[in-house]
Amino acid sequence: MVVATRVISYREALNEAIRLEMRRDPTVVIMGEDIAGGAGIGHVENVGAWGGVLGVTKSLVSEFGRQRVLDTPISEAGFIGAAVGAAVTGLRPIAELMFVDFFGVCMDQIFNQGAKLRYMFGGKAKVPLVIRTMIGAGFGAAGQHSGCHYAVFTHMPGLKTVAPATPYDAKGLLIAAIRDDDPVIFFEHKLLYDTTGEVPEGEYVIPLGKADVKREGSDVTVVAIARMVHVALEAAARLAGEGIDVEVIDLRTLSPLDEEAILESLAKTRRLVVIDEDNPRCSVAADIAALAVDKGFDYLDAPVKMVTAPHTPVPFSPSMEQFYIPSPQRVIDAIREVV
Amino acid sequence: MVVATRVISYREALNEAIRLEMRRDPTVVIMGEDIAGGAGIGHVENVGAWGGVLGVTKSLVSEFGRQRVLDTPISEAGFIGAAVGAAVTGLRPIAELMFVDFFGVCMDQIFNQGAKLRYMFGGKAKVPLVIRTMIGAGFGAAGQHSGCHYAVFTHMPGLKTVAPATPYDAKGLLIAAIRDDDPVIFFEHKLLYDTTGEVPEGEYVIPLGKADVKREGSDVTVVAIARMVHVALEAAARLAGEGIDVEVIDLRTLSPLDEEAILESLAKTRRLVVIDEDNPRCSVAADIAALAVDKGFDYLDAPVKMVTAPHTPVPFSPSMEQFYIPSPQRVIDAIREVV
Amino acid sequence: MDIPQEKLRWIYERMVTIRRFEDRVAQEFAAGKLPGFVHLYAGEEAIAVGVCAHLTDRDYITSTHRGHGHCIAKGVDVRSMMAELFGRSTGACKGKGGSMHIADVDKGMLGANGIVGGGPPLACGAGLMAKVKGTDQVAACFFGDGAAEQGTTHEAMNLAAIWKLPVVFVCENNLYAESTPWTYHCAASDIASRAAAYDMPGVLVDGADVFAVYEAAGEAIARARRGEGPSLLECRGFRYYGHFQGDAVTYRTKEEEEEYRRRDPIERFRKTVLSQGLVTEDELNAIDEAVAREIEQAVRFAEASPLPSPEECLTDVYVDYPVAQLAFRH
Amino acid sequence: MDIPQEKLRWIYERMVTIRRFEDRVAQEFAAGKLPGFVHLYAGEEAIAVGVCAHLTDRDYITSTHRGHGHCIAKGVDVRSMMAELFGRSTGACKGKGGSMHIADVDKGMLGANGIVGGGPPLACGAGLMAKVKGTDQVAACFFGDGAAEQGTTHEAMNLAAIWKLPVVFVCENNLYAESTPWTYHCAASDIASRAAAYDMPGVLVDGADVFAVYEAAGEAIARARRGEGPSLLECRGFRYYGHFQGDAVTYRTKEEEEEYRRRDPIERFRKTVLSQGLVTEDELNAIDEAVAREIEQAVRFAEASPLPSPEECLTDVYVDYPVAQLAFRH
Ligand SMILES: Cc1ncc(C[n+]2csc(CCOP(=O)(O)OP(=O)(O)O)c2C)c(N)n1
Ligand SMILES: Cc1ncc(C[n+]2csc(CCOP(=O)(O)OP(=O)(O)O)c2C)c(N)n1
Ligand SMILES: [Mg+2]
Ligand SMILES: [Mg+2]
Repeated sequence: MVVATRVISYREALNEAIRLEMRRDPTVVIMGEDIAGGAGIGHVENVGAWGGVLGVTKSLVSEFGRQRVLDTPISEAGFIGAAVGAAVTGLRPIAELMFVDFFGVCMDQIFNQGAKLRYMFGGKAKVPLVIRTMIGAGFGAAGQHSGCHYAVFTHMPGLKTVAPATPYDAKGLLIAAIRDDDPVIFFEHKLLYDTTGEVPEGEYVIPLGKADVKREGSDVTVVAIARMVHVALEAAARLAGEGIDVEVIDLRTLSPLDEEAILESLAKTRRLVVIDEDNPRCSVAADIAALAVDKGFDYLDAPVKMVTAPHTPVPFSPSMEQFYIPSPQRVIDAIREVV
Repeated sequence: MVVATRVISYREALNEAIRLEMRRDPTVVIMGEDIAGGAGIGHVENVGAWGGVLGVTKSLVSEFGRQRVLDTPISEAGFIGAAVGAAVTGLRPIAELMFVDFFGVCMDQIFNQGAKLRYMFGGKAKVPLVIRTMIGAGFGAAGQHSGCHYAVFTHMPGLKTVAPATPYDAKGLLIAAIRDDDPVIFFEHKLLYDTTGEVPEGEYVIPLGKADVKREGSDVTVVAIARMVHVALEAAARLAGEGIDVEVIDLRTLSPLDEEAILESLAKTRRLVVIDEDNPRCSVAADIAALAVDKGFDYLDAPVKMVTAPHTPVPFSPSMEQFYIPSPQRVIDAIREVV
Repeated sequence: MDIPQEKLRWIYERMVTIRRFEDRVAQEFAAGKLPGFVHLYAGEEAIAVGVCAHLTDRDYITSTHRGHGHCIAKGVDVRSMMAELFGRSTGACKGKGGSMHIADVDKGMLGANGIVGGGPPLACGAGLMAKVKGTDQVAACFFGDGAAEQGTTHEAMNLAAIWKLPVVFVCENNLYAESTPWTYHCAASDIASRAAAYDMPGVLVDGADVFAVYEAAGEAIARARRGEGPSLLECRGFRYYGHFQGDAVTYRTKEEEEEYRRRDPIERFRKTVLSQGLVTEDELNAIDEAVAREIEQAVRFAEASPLPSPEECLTDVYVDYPVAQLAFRH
Repeated sequence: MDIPQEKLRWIYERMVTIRRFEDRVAQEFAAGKLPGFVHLYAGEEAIAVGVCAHLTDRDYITSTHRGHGHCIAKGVDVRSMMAELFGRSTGACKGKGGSMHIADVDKGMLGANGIVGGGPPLACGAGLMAKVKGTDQVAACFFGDGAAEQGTTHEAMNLAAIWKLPVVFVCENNLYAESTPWTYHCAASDIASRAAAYDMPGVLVDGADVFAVYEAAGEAIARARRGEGPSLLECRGFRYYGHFQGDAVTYRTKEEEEEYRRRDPIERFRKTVLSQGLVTEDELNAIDEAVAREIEQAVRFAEASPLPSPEECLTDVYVDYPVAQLAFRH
């Protein structure tokens, strides 16, 4: 089968995923602050004013109306809890938590209500909910708008966590997340919205829980998440010139974890470096290293290196912020230590 | 110097720590739901009605009065945020988050305000705040009252995290936490309150960031947290009969981490098992395993095993709850796999 | 009062079921047969029953840590409830939830809730579902006076108001949040008038008078069904037991508790219907007996039911997830 | 009006400083010289200045993402502010905070805040400190109309009310939360009357009239200083710029924005004091010039200041922590 593809942005890919699913299933609704924008204002009522703070949900309101594209007050606990309640009773809501850094005002509704509800009810309910949220540093957005924090959600039983690195993955994974019957936290990296790539036109699903080998290699396995996939690829490209052959695995889904893909690659390369833009303690990076030293110990010929953000908040000034974010050079240094 | 000690409970040790510090420093105040109890009710106004849900703060109000022992409404974000604000402006508040499972309603005030404030202000402020909170399963308290979640706080830059296992440590660490100029999250395991031990009468400080070897051994290092220290000790005692000599390290402080103590022990035993009652993904257990495979790789003669709770909420029924909690038997099985 | 006879019997039967259920739970708990802890609803029967009298299985309720009464009023099977409290696999939640999480989505009962203030946003969600689907379903949200100070409660009321959701907020003001009197924790002189902050009707009713609750709830629910948006009821009542079983209740005086007894909702109901000849004493007594039997059977059912197998801990976390990753790391 | 001349000059000087600061920031931002994003306060000067006119350095304020105006009104040095926006090591926060976190605890400015609704609990804490220490310090808490829907705001108002804390809640209702009009996100017909829910005085004032704000804030702050507890002011105003710089502001009409200009707080102040002969035009013009110089110098200072060294990323996290553990894992 020939599938038409074209080059579009990560932002457009996400928009398309939501649009297609809202067309397909009338129970899909989307809510968040200014996701349409201008609610109640005559001249923008049908077209929206913003389409989300970074334009991801642009023009959805003109197709689906205010009944299914819901602007919310600044009440994250209120509306994300409402999304949970709607999910249990028959809708498939997509809620937008504008920046993941705001999770602290609504975490109870996410991890104690949404995530545990099915379990506490003895399996007699399901919560088909997607929470889209923005992660990442590099925007000069400082300490309360630049975190990743996906470790916190990955830690929590009952949630699935997804962090796409490319437009293609973004679309296929978001469609999968919307169709999934469990609550999924979907992390979009703010520096990726403008990146572009080939994306098929229609619907397609990338199954949750499957990592993707973004580059094959034989000397060292680099496991990366979201924007760090591109940092890993750049490091790999640079090292290729020196004859170091790097395999780059894009996790894509953090929970569940594609343990097999990691261990398989490790069996081949016998060396592991993990890149994670999140803070280091109790991180996904640490989690992958732990997997390696537990189930992959016999493969390991060298220490596992974790290239992460430091144990600090995200600083504002670009000079410090660039230092904060794992760089290709730091990945290269880490790889050199183990090969 | 001879220090008078007597056998008291973990609960009493905590009460004593707070009492001594409140006597010593008039800026220490304590607040939380029903930590005195009966606020505004004539016949209990001066004596309190509850002294906290499990009696830890009993009778503090009769010594220090309602001005310094503050019952709060059920507004955790409100009063924990107030504790942060009071800490920045000159008090040393102790706030009680009754169960750690409630963190989702007030996490923003903890991690975005309290923890990051000093950093975002360029180091020109400090937040001498202690948040005491209850952790742990084994009480039949089910899915929203039995978690540990210290991984989430350990992950967060700006916070220190402490989890004592004995009455002696509880008192010395709580005094240290109250005197500390950084925000400290202090985790008390609900099944430990009635445990007893030798505790000196006066003030003493156990420095934050120092682990404690609770049992010396040469064959395998077991790193444990809070109540799991006792589980580790029981496993160690049982294995001693079989000639397996287990070293048990009680982390006591999770952030900062006593990396040296762990690596030193590992250099000796060359084997590591971590016991952690928290959920497994992105856990402190994984974090320790990651430390081992990074900085301790050359010492390791075997895979690192993590004995944790499963990736599930805490079930209610005792049959399942006992299965959920890491048991001495599971620790023994893990140790057997690596020695 | 224009309440049909059948409804009156239903009201009585539900109230007595709650009372007997809770008294029996207190007894079983004291005997050490129940794990964990329980918060009992005895004394507040008129609130849950007066509200749920207007709801069908297609309507939803959200509840609190003190949820047994709401469950029973919403028609959850008491055998499955008792079995849940005993931690048995035949429980409403297969023994996974316990007292604070009993639920039955098919009956429209969206779970007791261990988090104070956890329910109000969920109720908005059920209301939103009804609105998006264009049904006339309604969600009633029970919450305590203590929960009135939780930010989620305010957010939910505002959200329901601006979206005109079919939600009825029912504040069960039983005068205390744990050992803290509501007059301390609440700045307002009543909770009902907080409705004004969200431009919705707010009504204060006697929560020990099922007729008063029935009437006020009837209006609020009808309004919600008509698509006119949310309302707030404050039902002022009391709980007979302590905050949880084991609470020595040192914060209340004997006189205060005696005053509660004088206002007992079940006794008042009996007096009213008997004095007005609406139901006969024989009928009421027959209900009493039937309820007593039902509760007895529920306990027997629970006791005879097996504990869940330990490995059941690992199921029902997700609809779909790799099984190996649910188990222990090790 | 019985405002001393000196205070009048201070008010004008602060308002003009805010306006010029923000206009200049807009310009520098457009020129691509500022990292991140900025939310400008121009148009709302009368609120911050009218409130802070009653405060000393020992009093505290909490602020919002739109915090430059609050900083200036509270006396934070504009050079350190501008340097912070430029991300320089001479900035108020050594370049670590940026626009949304400018702070100066010595001046009683507890930080701009990136979290909507983040400030109100902090203000309660400052008030609690004053109460416990028995001082007459006061905390003023600025928050937007959007923040009025955040649960923390309600929790803080209730807490301040029951503890009788010396806190003044100042809602800056600039009609929009991002692109959402307050008439959509707020169920009430005004925010001031929500004060009733917490049994505190609530006053609605024209936020573009610094005299009105000054008077209402004066009463509320005096009340707080007397130990009589919190108040709520709703100051209805507008912002001239978009939500953040770059916002195309498609949600507002030209007419609406023209109406703002007609109500300009600085122009109105000038007219009033000149027509009443309270301050001379020469004096005002001298202030204008001094401010222009100060802002120019602030920009020069910022531009001449060095960027922080990258490793500065690792300092100021804790008072005391093992340095090696702050760095990267690797
Ligand atoms: C977020 C949260 N904070 C605190 C608690 C502990 N807690 C359980 S019930 C309760 C009192 C609730 O009071 P109220 O809402 O009046 O309900 P009542 O118990 O009187 O029915 C408290 C503080 C909790 N479960 N959740
Ligand atoms: C908890 C949280 N939610 C959402 C945001 C994103 N956000 C920043 S400003 C803003 C609008 C705030 O509106 P308002 O309180 O009226 O203040 P204004 O911008 O009008 O001054 C929003 C939604 C945030 N920073 N924090
Ligand atoms: Mg109550
Ligand atoms: Mg606004």
